[in-house]
Amino acid sequence: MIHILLFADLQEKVGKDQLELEEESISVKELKKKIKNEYGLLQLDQVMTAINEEYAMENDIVKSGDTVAFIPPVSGG
Amino acid sequence: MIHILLFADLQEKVGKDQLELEEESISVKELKKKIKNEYGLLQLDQVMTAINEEYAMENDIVKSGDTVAFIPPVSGG
Amino acid sequence: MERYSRQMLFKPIGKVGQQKISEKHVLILGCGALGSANADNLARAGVGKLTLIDRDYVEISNLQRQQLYTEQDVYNQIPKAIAAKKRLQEINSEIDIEAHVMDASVTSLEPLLTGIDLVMDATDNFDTRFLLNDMLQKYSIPWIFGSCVGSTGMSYTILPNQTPCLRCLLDAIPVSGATCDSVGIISPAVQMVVAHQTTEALKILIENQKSLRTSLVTFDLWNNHYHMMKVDRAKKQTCPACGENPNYPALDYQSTTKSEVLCGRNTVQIRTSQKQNLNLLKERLERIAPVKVNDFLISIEYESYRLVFFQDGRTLIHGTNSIEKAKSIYYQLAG
Amino acid sequence: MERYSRQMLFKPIGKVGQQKISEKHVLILGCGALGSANADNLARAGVGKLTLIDRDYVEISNLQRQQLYTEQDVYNQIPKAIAAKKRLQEINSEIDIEAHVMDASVTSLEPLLTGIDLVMDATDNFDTRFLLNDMLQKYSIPWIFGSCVGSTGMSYTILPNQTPCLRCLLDAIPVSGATCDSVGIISPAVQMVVAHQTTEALKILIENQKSLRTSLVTFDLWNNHYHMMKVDRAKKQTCPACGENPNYPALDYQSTTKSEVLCGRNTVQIRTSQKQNLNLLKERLERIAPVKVNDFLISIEYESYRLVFFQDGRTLIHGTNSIEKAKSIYYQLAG
Repeated sequence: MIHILLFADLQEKVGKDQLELEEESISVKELKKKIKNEYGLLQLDQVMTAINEEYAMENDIVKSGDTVAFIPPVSGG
Repeated sequence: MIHILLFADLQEKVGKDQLELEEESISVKELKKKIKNEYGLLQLDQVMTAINEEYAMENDIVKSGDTVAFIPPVSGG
Repeated sequence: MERYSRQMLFKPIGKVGQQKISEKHVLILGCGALGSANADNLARAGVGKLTLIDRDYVEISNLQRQQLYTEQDVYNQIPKAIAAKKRLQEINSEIDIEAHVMDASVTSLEPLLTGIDLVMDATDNFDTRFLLNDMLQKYSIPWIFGSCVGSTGMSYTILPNQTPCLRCLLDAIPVSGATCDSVGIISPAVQMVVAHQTTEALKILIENQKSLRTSLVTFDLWNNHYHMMKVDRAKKQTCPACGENPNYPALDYQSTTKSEVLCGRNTVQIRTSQKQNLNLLKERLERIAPVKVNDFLISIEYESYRLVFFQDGRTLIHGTNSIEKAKSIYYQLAG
Repeated sequence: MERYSRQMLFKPIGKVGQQKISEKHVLILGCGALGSANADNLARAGVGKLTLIDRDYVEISNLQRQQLYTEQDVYNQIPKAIAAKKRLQEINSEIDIEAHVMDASVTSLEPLLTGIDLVMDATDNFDTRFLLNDMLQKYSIPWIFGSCVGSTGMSYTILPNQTPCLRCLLDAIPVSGATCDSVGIISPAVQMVVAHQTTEALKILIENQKSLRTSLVTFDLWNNHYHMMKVDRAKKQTCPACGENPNYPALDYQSTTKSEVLCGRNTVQIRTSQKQNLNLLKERLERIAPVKVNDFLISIEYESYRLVFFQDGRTLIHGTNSIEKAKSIYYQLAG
């Protein structure tokens, strides 16, 4: 089980602020693709990703038990 | 190993904001007593205690791997 | 409504929420650092009516963190509640603001609670917070606890008959927390508390219960800590304020904090129901000035005052005949 | 120094720290919500000199969250930098404040960086943030990124030649973040960001490096989330701003955002180096007003303006001949 936190406008599109995904092991890239397709989340092309509170690259691997946060940079000020 | 977070004026007295304690299992009451004696922390009589981010009572048991936070109520405003 | 357009664009609020906000009445107890920032936010957000209460006037050492005040308020020694009201009306002339320069007690607060939807805690001591706690349980009014000192602070939302109350969390603890006058404070600690308090206030005002924070937040901005503590377990059936047979101890005459001017002595006596832990108090006060101590009392000179703390909960404040001034000094030092 | 007594009582600052704060010069880029609150804090904290920059004037919809301004500033249409300076001097007449009503560009910013110890990011768009990023890497000046929208926000401290820079974190991302004008904002989101920014600023000003936050903070006050992300891994040797062979792309003429008034058409053209993702932009703009769309462009009517966005990064703003006004509107909508 992968635990996913959604911030800012991702929440609204998905309708909740957290997701659970049944996966043993998946790359950040694949994970994004999967969620993007399922929820029509165009914004996932424009997010930072953290795995267990650490900055992650596209090819990093997310494992069951990990918490992934998708953080869209907001620009207001 | 028990991980301990210190807030507000507890930090200053101890000289750091975190402690590690080698214990398998200990009650909140005993844990406080131990640290109070070791660091002369009178303030520990006046703190809230959280075990793994949940409110704890004096007789609750802390186990190795748990994170304990001692939260002194501050009164400024 | 152009004024609130960005707030209405925020989906959980919207037009319906904004309408509700404009119909609500919030009481803010204390117009110091937390009170200033809370009042500023809520006036800008368009809360229909605000009641402000404070016993003090603006001093130069307030300007570092009390965002409603200017040097002019210091020069003119304006009471905080009055200075706050003036600034807030310049910010928003469309809302109703009532200012009371007074000390909060059972008898002075009670008449002001009629029609209040929410109380913001911006006091600087736990005596008054317990008074608030018991009173608002009795009258079923939600309130939001907030406090700060140094680079730390905390906030917690209390709903009568629902969440654990402040007594559930702290009842066994003889509370005399650290104060801004003993260990100092940086202004962002204030704003961090107020950011949490105001958000909770908006949720309550638009009646969005499900988003309410159910944990107590503590943070330390200097050391980069943020901690949320779930508190459901703390709710006590036997709690004297929110339990099954409440007797609201803080509303009982015996246990309220009493103060009296001692005739001809330029001295005020304050008597709290809690005994003082003199050792701990001594440690705190030593940061401010030299402390004289014996087995029965400790004393300290502070500004033009001399304070003598007795173990039984009595304190003498020499150098003033004003109960308001004496209480200010007392809570500044003893929390 | 009585004014700063509570701040000096805070041990990590003390008298020595206060002295350092009083000798420092901070530039605040933007006097909107983040800029107002940052400037308010830093002026109250006693920073020796503040430079304020903003291109805009105060409007009624700003009052909900921009804490330095009043209704009078709106009626008089005062430029934000000027209105901010006036209020700040009333708060603290002992510090030096310089206000510039101008659009931030390579050429306008460069001369103002002399002697600057720290820059606070209070801009409302990533074009300007990348400009800041590259410029401050080049001149080795620390800065503190901040942004907010809805009930969320983020903050991150950037030290040249040390931490990952904004490009390291975002370079691969074609950034057009959500804006306050598209999804709204509540004022506590502003204060929460500023609480973090100001704390980091104080650490830098007193030269207390070891306490600096090394993670990027994100939060959502409405949904009760707080997230710290460690970013050490993000530092790239090949980064064009902070890597081994920097070429500071944002300082290159080709890549800077250009704007020009189109003669006799009451229209301004803005050209950014980034292509627009029209689908995503459409989704965002639809919250504000009906959007017309075809394969090559999308258009929207907003207030008295009509904006036409082209895929190649060009935008036409019809209804004004003012480059400043056009940029304000553009960044309000497109981030």
